[in-house]
Amino acid sequence: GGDDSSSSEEGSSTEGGGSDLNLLEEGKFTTASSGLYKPFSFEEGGNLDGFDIDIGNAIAEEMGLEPNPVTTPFETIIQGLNTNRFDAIIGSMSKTAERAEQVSFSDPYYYSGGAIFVREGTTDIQSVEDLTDKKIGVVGQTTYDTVAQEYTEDIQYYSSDVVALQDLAIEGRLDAVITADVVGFEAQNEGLAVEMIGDPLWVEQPSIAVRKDDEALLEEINKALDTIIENGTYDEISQKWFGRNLLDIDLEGVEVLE
Amino acid sequence: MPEIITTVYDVFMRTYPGFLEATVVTLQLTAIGVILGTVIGLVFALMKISGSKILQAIANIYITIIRGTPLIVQIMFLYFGIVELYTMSNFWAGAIALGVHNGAYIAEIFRGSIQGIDPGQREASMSLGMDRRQTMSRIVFPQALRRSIPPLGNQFIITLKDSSLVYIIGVAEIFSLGNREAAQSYQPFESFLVVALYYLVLVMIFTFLLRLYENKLDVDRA
Amino acid sequence: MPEIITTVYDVFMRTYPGFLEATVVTLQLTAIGVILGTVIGLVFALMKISGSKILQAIANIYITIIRGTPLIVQIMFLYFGIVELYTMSNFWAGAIALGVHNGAYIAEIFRGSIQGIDPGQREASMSLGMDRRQTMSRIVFPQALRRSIPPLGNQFIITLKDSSLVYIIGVAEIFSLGNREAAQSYQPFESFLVVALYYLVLVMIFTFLLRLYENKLDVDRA
Amino acid sequence: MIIGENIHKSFGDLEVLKGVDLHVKPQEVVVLVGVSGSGKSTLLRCFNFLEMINDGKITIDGHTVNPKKDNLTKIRAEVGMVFQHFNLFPHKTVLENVIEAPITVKKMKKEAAKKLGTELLEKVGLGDKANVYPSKLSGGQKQRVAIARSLAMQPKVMLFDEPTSALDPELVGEVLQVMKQLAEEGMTMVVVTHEMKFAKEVADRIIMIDEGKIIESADPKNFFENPQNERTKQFIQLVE
Amino acid sequence: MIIGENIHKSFGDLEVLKGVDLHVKPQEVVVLVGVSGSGKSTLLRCFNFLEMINDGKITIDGHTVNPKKDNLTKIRAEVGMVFQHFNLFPHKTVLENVIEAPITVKKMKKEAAKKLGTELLEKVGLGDKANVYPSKLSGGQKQRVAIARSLAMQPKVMLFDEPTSALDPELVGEVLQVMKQLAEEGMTMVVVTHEMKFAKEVADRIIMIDEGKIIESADPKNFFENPQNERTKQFIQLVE
Ligand SMILES: Nc1ncnc2c1ncn2[C@@H]1O[C@H](COP(=O)(O)OP(=O)(O)OP(=O)(O)O)[C@@H](O)[C@H]1O
Ligand SMILES: Nc1ncnc2c1ncn2[C@@H]1O[C@H](COP(=O)(O)OP(=O)(O)OP(=O)(O)O)[C@@H](O)[C@H]1O
Ligand SMILES: [Mg+2]
Ligand SMILES: [Mg+2]
Repeated sequence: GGDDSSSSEEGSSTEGGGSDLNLLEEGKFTTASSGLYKPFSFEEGGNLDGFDIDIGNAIAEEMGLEPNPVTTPFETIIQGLNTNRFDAIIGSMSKTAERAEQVSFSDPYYYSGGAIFVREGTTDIQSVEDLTDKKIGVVGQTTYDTVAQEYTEDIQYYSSDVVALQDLAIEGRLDAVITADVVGFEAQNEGLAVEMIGDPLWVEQPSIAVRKDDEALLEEINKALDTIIENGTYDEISQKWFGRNLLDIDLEGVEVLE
Repeated sequence: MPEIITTVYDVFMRTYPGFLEATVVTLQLTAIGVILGTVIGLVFALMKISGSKILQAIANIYITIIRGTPLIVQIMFLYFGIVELYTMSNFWAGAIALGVHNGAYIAEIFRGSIQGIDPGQREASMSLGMDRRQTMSRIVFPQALRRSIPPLGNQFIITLKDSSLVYIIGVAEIFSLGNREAAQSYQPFESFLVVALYYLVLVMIFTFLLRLYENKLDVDRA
Repeated sequence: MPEIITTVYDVFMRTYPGFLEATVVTLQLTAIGVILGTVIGLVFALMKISGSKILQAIANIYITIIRGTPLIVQIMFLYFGIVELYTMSNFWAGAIALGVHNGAYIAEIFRGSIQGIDPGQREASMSLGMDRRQTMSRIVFPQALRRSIPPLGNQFIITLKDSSLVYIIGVAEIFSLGNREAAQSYQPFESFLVVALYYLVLVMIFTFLLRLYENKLDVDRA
Repeated sequence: MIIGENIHKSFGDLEVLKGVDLHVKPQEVVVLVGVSGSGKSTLLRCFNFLEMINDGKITIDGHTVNPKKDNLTKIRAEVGMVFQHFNLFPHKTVLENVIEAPITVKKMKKEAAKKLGTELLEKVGLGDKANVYPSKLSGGQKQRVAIARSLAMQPKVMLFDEPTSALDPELVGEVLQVMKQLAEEGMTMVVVTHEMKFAKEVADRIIMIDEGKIIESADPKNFFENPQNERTKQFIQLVE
Repeated sequence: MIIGENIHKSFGDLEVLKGVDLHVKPQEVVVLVGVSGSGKSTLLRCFNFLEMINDGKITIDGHTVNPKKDNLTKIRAEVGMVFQHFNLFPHKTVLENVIEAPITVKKMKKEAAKKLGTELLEKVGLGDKANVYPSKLSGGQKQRVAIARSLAMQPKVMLFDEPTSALDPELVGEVLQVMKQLAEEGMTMVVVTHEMKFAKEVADRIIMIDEGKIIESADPKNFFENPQNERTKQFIQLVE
């Protein structure tokens, strides 16, 4: 039985091994994203990749855990978390007051602007007010969904912002899509004929979400996040995907969505 | 046209490692769904022919509910609805949903096969002095089982296609992968064509095997 | 348990205005899907019994592809895949996908009904001097059509459930609404129960109407 | 009236008729007998062009039929056929069954057809069943309607393929009675039947088919009392 | 040997047997006749307890059966039954058909059962078909296997329900031959049949059932030459 005891000792001696963190699988940090949100999370030939995934990996490593990113539709991602399907959401979910009633959020791990996109050459939408009664495409249960509902009843729902943008590029389907500026820019890079209207309307704070009672885990995550921001890992990842540091933004004078 | 063939080929070549893994998941879901469904179906079929009014009523309610609601609703209900009772992984929730769903259809397959056996078989058996149990186990069941295999094979093929719906709870099967592929590559036409091809080939393979088996049965009996 | 009933009732009362609208959409999708499917099915059934090898081959390819791939893939392909050929709204893409899908199944219903007519009917008709066309239009078709109505009714019920899949392209039918309701109210159990109830009631109503019609047929013929 | 010469018919590799010669004279009643699978039905079906012969020729009322050139539809209308399983049209009433072909094929006026149909139904003893659907009839009644339906096209010859085999024994008589009456009125008839009593009473000639060939052809008396062929003898023993 | 007294049997509102009394003596051969629907099959099925009678009593070999208390399975095994449509077990070979019941019901050793089965198959002239599946047999052969299968349980009485009605006419003889042989060996038999020649030759008594009642019971000579009941006279005319 000597083997057994030595191996279990090894497990618990690992730094932050997570046995007190109420993890789904011992030693593994299981995190969810939609996988349909390029460039933050997407799958290529069966491999999950993107900014969110890299951040998750870095944080897991920092906590001494094996990263285990999974995907689940965004509409049901909070239900998934609260029904113990994974340990945390690292899926570009912005912190809002409403969501904060269901889950606990970490410090933001990037800032992004909520923006209106239209098909290239569209003239009748110049500002957010022009969205009134227009046909808007959004992903259900996003912050963009909430905004869209303020302006119109004619909303078409998608599981993926990227797909909504693809649909926007097709003549005759949608008038506008509300999504994150970076996601729209990525689509533009891919050759989609869409463009952003004006500046981002507001700034959101995508954060890592955990179950309300997982306070120890949240603390560990915040610690790990601080560490990777300080030691340059974060910057490396952000540069890799966007050529800039997403946290590097002047919050002076812009609306921050809560 | 040839350009499309090239791009489809490119997408196929680029994605096949992932798709092969997803195919394994699809086949696992299908197999578990059918096996579980067969067990459930057998139980409910026996309840339906049991003669007990209560058991019959239970079986009828089960079958009515399952056949009266879409599979996708059943999947969601099982995965998100009943978590307070029991929490399962998305793969198992999907497989069990497929099994529970199939159970109702397979119950009807078994019931149909059993009731489809010429009543003369039962009468001949009884008139020879065999009791109900012997008649069932030695005369009716063996014939009914044989008769059930083609529709069960068919149900397997239906399940293969139905398994695409568990993408909604995030199981990485063929359709779910194709969906992501379509979103990230900005090539929906090619991606869904590749997805369709995977299913078509799988369905054709199993249809072929089923035919082979049916022919063998025919030959055995001729 | 009583608590659950209360919360389900609450969710039902809170959501029914939206769900009634969604039910109309579901029924529209279903009706268009079946009508379109019937037209397509009739054409392909005629092709299959036409005797022309080419027409038969075309019909077989169509039927094999549609029956060999999941409906959800067909919906995605039609909506996102072929936009370069033709762009349609999500409602029409969904309805047409259902129609195209049904077409293959309904073609088999018609073909089965026609081939199920006792060859003796054709022979009696021919022996009286009627030509092929007269035999088809006056003797075989009227009987085949009548025989097709129960399986067509069944197909209607299948389509009612299948229409839940167009939620994936954002059509606001019952399931799609229920899905959003579940997510935003954080009451998945109650929401999906309500969704299941809507479908169950619809299916039971149409099953009842179908039975009524079948009984009427039986009485007419007895 | 109807002449078959050297009729050959195969289904795939199976040669069912191996050179049959059969001359049926006007007003003659010929009964065909033979064991199951000997080709009796096939022969009748060839005479009605429901099957196409592979070799030989068929002459109806002096006209040798060329299946490639002739309008078979018209020729079929001249040859009535009554089937073992009646094959009434279930979606039409008894009268509609009878008048269907006169109206669609002969373009007879509906009124005239109805008059003819009613007369024929009375002839077979079913005047009161005109507006009933076939499912309401007994087997014997169904077969009598089928005979009336066939007669409505005023055929030159009538073919009967085991018209009483599907009937309960007590219903056989009523159908044979109608057939007997037809024979007495001078209808040319070819009848496949196992009713030996009918054959003895009504047939002008009985023909035995065996493995696709005619092996015996004689008037009833000679057929039963003095069969030439060994197989005929066996057959008579079996069915008597 | 088998005695039915005042047998009543209804299906729902339809009273099919309205007080039938039938005493079959050991080694007696009784032929039952009657028009379709008169209740012949139902009577046989009551004797075999495939249907439960509503009133009256049935005595088999001196024992009056009480369906509530007796082991019906055992009683059924004592009464052999041969059906119109043979009802052979298609998933078993001819020999397996014959030895199934001796092995499962009588717990006979497989070797002994095989020996018995082979003997019985030889008796009905099918010794060479032991290992063939029923689908390979002609109708007449199937019915002979069914008889052998029934005999394998060594029943005290055998019931035949139109055993030759589903057969092509040339196959009827071989089955009747086997039945005749059984009768000669002294088997007690109740036979529903339309084969009047068989009835005349083999029956000790012919019984006419009409609308659920016995209306005539006589030896063949008297039955045919001197029927008492008007309905019997009609029936004889129809089937003769
Ligand atoms: N359409 C067909 N295709 C293939 N074989 C056929 C076809 N019709 C008949 N046969 C075969 O031809 C042979 C003769 O059949 P036919 O029906 O003429 O016999 P029959 O003398 O009428 O017999 P029965 O008394 O059973 O009606 C049989 O072996 C039968 O299986
Ligand atoms: N299981 C049943 N349920 C209801 N009615 C039945 C049942 N079995 C028989 N009958 C009815 O009982 C009557 C007598 O039937 P039975 O089969 O005994 O007649 P039969 O004399 O054998 O006639 P056949 O010569 O047609 O075989 C018929 O009217 C039949 O419809
Ligand atoms: Mg024939
Ligand atoms: Mg009977």
